[in-house]
Amino acid sequence: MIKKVVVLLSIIGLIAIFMPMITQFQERENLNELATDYVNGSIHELGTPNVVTSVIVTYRGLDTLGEVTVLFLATVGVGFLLKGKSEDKIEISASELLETTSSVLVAMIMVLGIYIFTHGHLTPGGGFQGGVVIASGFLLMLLSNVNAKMNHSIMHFVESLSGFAYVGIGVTGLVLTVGFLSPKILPLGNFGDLFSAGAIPVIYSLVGLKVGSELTSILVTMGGEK
Amino acid sequence: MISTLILGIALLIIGFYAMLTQKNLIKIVIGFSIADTGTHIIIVSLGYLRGKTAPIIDNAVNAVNAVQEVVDPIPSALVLTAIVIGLAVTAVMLSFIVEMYKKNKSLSIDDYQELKW
Amino acid sequence: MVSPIYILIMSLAVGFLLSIIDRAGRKISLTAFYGVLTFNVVLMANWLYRFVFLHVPTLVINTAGFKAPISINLELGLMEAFVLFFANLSGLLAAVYLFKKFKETQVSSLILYLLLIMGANGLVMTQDLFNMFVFLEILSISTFALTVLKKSRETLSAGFKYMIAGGVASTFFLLGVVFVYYFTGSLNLGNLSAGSFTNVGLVSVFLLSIAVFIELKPFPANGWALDVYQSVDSGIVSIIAVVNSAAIGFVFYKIMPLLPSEFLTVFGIAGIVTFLFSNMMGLKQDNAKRLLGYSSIGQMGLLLAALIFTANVQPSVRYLVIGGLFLNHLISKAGLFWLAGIVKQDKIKDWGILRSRKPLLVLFGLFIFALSGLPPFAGFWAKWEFVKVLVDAKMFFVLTSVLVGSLFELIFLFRWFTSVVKNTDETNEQLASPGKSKATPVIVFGLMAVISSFGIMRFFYEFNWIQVLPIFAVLAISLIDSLPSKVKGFLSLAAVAGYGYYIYPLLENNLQMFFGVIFIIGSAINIIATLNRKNQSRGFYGFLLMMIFSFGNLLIASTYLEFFLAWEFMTISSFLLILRGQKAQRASLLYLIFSTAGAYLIMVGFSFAPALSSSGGALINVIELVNLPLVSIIVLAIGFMIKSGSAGVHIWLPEAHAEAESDVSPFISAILLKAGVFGLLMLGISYISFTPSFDVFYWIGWVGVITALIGAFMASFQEDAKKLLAYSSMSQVGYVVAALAMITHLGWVSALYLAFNHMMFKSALFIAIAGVYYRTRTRKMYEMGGLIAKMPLSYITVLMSIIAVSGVPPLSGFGAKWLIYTAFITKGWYLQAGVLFFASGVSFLYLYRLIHTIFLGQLKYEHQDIKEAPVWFIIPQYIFMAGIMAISMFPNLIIKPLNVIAMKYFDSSIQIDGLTVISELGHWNGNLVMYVTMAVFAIPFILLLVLKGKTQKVKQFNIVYAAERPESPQTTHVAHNMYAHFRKALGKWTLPRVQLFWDSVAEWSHTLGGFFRRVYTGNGQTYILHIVVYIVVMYVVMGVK
Amino acid sequence: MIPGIIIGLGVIMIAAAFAAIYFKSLLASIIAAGVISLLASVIYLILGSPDVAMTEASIGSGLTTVIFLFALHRVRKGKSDD
Repeated sequence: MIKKVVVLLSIIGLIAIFMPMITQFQERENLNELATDYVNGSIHELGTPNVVTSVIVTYRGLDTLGEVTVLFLATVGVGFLLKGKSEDKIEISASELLETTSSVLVAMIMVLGIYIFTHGHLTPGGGFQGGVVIASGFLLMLLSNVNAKMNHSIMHFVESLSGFAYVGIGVTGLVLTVGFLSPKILPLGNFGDLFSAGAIPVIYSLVGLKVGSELTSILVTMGGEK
Repeated sequence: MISTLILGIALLIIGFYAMLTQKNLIKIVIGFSIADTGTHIIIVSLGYLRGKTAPIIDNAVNAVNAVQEVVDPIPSALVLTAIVIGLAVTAVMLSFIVEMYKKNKSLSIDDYQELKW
Repeated sequence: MVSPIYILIMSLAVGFLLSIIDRAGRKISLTAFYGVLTFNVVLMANWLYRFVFLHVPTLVINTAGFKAPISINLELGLMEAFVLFFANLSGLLAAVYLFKKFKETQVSSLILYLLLIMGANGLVMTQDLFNMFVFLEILSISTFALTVLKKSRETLSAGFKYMIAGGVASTFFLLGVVFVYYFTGSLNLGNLSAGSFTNVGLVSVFLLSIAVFIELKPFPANGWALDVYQSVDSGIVSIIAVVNSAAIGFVFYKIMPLLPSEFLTVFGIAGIVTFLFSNMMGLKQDNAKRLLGYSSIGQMGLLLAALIFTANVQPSVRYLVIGGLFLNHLISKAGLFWLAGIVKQDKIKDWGILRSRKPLLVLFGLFIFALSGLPPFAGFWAKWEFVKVLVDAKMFFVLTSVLVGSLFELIFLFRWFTSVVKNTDETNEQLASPGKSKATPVIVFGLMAVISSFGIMRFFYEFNWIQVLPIFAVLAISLIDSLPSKVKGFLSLAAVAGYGYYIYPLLENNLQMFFGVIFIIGSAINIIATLNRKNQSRGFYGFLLMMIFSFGNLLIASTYLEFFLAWEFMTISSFLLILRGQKAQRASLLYLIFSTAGAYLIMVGFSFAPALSSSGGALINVIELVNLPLVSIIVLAIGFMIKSGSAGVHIWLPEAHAEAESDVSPFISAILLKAGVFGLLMLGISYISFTPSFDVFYWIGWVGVITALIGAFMASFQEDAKKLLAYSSMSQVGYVVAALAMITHLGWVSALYLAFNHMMFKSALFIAIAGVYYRTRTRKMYEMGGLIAKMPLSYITVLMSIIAVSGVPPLSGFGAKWLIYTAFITKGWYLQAGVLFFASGVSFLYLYRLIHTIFLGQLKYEHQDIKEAPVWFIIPQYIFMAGIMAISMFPNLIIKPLNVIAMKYFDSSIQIDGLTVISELGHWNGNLVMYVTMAVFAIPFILLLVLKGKTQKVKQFNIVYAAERPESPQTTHVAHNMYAHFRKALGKWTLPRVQLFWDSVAEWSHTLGGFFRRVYTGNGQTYILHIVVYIVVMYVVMGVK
Repeated sequence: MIPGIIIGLGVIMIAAAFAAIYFKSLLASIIAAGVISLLASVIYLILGSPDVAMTEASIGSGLTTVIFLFALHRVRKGKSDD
């Protein structure tokens, strides 16, 4: 009983904490200085139409590297916790129809995923979204029991090597003294082209591969692999 | 936008409420993920500029006066990161629950208080 | 120079590849793993060196080819390098500690560990708020996963609670970050300051800071952390307690400039509350790792408070306080957690097994001493400076909490330590060899503790080498500890002589010289008694020398700090000496607790004292010109009186004297108590010229008088010979205190005279009793009797000593009494004189009891064959006897110099004419008194000889067998409960009220601790509730608009 | 128009949140939580953040829900009855 009252009071307290944010909220009219710099910089300096992408991959590239690492840690952590040798496996009896359909679907999904992350600098979406799409393809494979002997080591290789390559690109920036994770190690190219915006598409593709393989690992571990 | 800000805060608090009242471990994590979603909505609301569009230069947005036409790209970038991190945390939490269940055959948080004082 | 960003790069690159590398064999992956960790340490060591010695400017690393705030930047300055060097070093050593685990488990644990360390590095270096969030998550997730390195129900549930708490905190942190961005348009710390936030904007910094604060485990929102500390593998826990805390604590340090000062004050107080309460709750804890958890949480609270409350002091002091506390926590906490993993015993009481591995025991002691803030370890200096800062800022609530909390911590740590050293009821289990990988880190940190201590002394203070001599004495003796104890004894004697020779020219003042005689020569003579030791007595002489040297250092200390340092060395060494006694666990702990409380008071007292104006030699000389404020005098006086065993704070004294080894007791009684007298005298000197409004010394005088009376009464009711002598010492020192409190010439002459006299006869008595104990193996007086026939030499010592004590002619005590009563009467303290006179009467009771029950009466059957005490006991006794005879015959040998000493401060009130001392009230010729008394004795003696009739030996009329045989016949002896009738007459007055008072204080703090720790129900949900309520309460308290 | 959509979505989301808390069946709770995320992505679109919308839709409502379901499955599996 007392506990309920305390819970209630604490919820009221939380509301009180956020109340001034609501009552005194003023919607911003214009971009602030930093955001203005980003929008201009993205267009003119980095040649990247998708400003969010240039922020993620370049200006806040260290965050993204960290983010990939967080996901990597989650993969490793989940694997570490569940030890991989789970006794139960998802048993979904797959019909022939499902199997066939899904194998076609998987291929299409993969292509879509790759498209999304290679076009991250041009259109909405990028490495993360593309990665998830790839992972969902694998998920489908997992569920429909197609090729259930999923080669785990290939997944590991992709995961490790894409991460390593990501760091490698960062270091290249250091070596060329343009700065860690700078996209300027490659020429800018034409604004709006697929191969433009310096190393941004390359980095985002690596992020896509890494995220895709990491998410797949999580799914495989959680879902119960052989 | 203030309406989405309120929505975000509401979800955040509902999420906390769930974490404080639900005994089931999975529901606690659900509460956490609702709070997380609320947080993300709050962040995006703060980055919104009235009547402006996505910060992507295409047919809709002109490269020359893009600055006057787009919403703040930074909160978007932050939320992207936050969403992925949220997923990572949720996944680890759930694998803890799976293992805890394996050891103790219970999903009630009240059954995990052997350590105290 | 290699940029520190390579720490991130290397860790990530290797971390990502590790699972592939591992396919080629664990050896290779382990090499890569340890390689990166070593690389981190070396890199940071290099940077630290450059910052400290080459004074290079702070390094700013931009990423992505843009300058901040456009891009994220990292910064590495002195503070960062300092924290990171030690964090990485701890990381490497903990990894070495975990070597066996890492060899066997999945490669995942290596990856998690590597990235955990990387997360800590990034967290410390990054200057971007959101980037901090990312690194915080890296750190957290890897930690969460590693909590189950040893998978069990406990670790899983603890890890889950940890995750939920961490998740809540990071949600608030994220909100804080984006609110900051919303209000300021920046995420870079370089662009932000406290001025950036007003009104509603304050919510953002509130959320940001409270989230970090929650991660730092404030009381009571920290139950989750305790569960983690208790259950998780020791290697990982050491990382959580040290690396994670350091990194997150550093985040708090970085965001501090954004916070308004009201917030900071609240956080500071919350930190102190955490420190106080976790240590209080620690009192009830019997699980070793959970206890360390309480201590860790407390230390972090203290560190935060120090961080906040030293914000405005000069940088060097701030560095010392924060750096000292940080290092101290890091080294000793990691060390103790590692030891916990080696010992593998949950319960503190089972740690006695550590005794089977002496080096580990030494390391254990080292960490416990360091953690308790005892010198020379880093925490000591930090605490000293911090107390000064708090006193200057008049933050008395914080000050009190810091000191009380520290005392609680010391109590539980030393209860642990003494039980490990002394606990007797253990099986003869041997502790399995920890193996190289587990032992190395502990040893390295043990060395670090020592090195950092000397580093601090070298960089922050300018000490004469003599000030640290006590430590070197321990080290030197430990090197030759395998020699027979007699050799070490003679070497020690030589060392004391050498020390005396060295400090002799430094003793410019007669007062110093006088105490030099008591401290150094008195100790030297007492050392002779220790030469009787048969066993090897490992460690004994080291600590003995440490104590004697610190006595001497008290005399020549030229600053408050040097004095206090010597004082603390004295406390530590005497504690360790007392602890050597067979059943001394409780006694030594009691002694240490009271001494430390006294030391804290002294520390506070010195902090109140004005700075010393001149660098004119020893403190005792320059103190004359220092106008000590009233509060300083009161506090210092209480501190010194604890050491001199004044009534009310004396309960440590009888136990410590009784339970110490019998050749240690004379040092404690005859010499150690005089250190308190020396301190009081120092106060008196400052008091003479600047008398404050409130007459402190009048009340000190009363305390002395009451001490004399209580001591005498208590002594009379003891069955234990050493306890009797202990209470007698208390009583005698009470006289000394009362006399010096008069602040008159005659008062001081008599006080010093009495002090000198007491040193001689009490040494002699304790050594005599040591001899008796050595032969009879009992301290109970009713089990002895008739020993005059067997131990005549000891008998003579005791006889002469008690004559000297009691103050009957012709021996020196008579002079003391004559002086003291004269002094009282001239001062006009008649009532006090009356009470003292009564106390003297009471002292006859115990003195009679002592000599009668031990030496007179019937010899016990079992003592038929005993011999005289060993020669090593007899020699010092007779040296002291010679001294007593000399000053009895020729009192002016001592009165004259004492007169000169006191004349430095007062006009002389006595004249010395040949062998006669003339005061206002009369005169005393010791020589004449001696002859008269001898004549008075000689005449009846000769008459007796001449008229001697038939002497008749009286057979013992054994009443015991008249009826039935009592179970313990000795208790029917007259010597047992000898003064029962007095006790009856006094009725309730004999209740040990003081003892009862302190017992209830102890019980109360334990009950409180037990009560508060009930908040830790073990339920993860309740812990979340604690966190949310905590946040709400802090919000209300801080009054965010 | 847009405020109307947002209020409508908001009401549904909050209802879904309470549903997620109070549904007896864990499966239903998980689905309800997924719905919240899915609708949140619509809100992101309205707020001019298509990148976030895509991410939330795929990660928040898609993958997170799947992971929850996997966890639930594993836990169910361990139960003897029910």
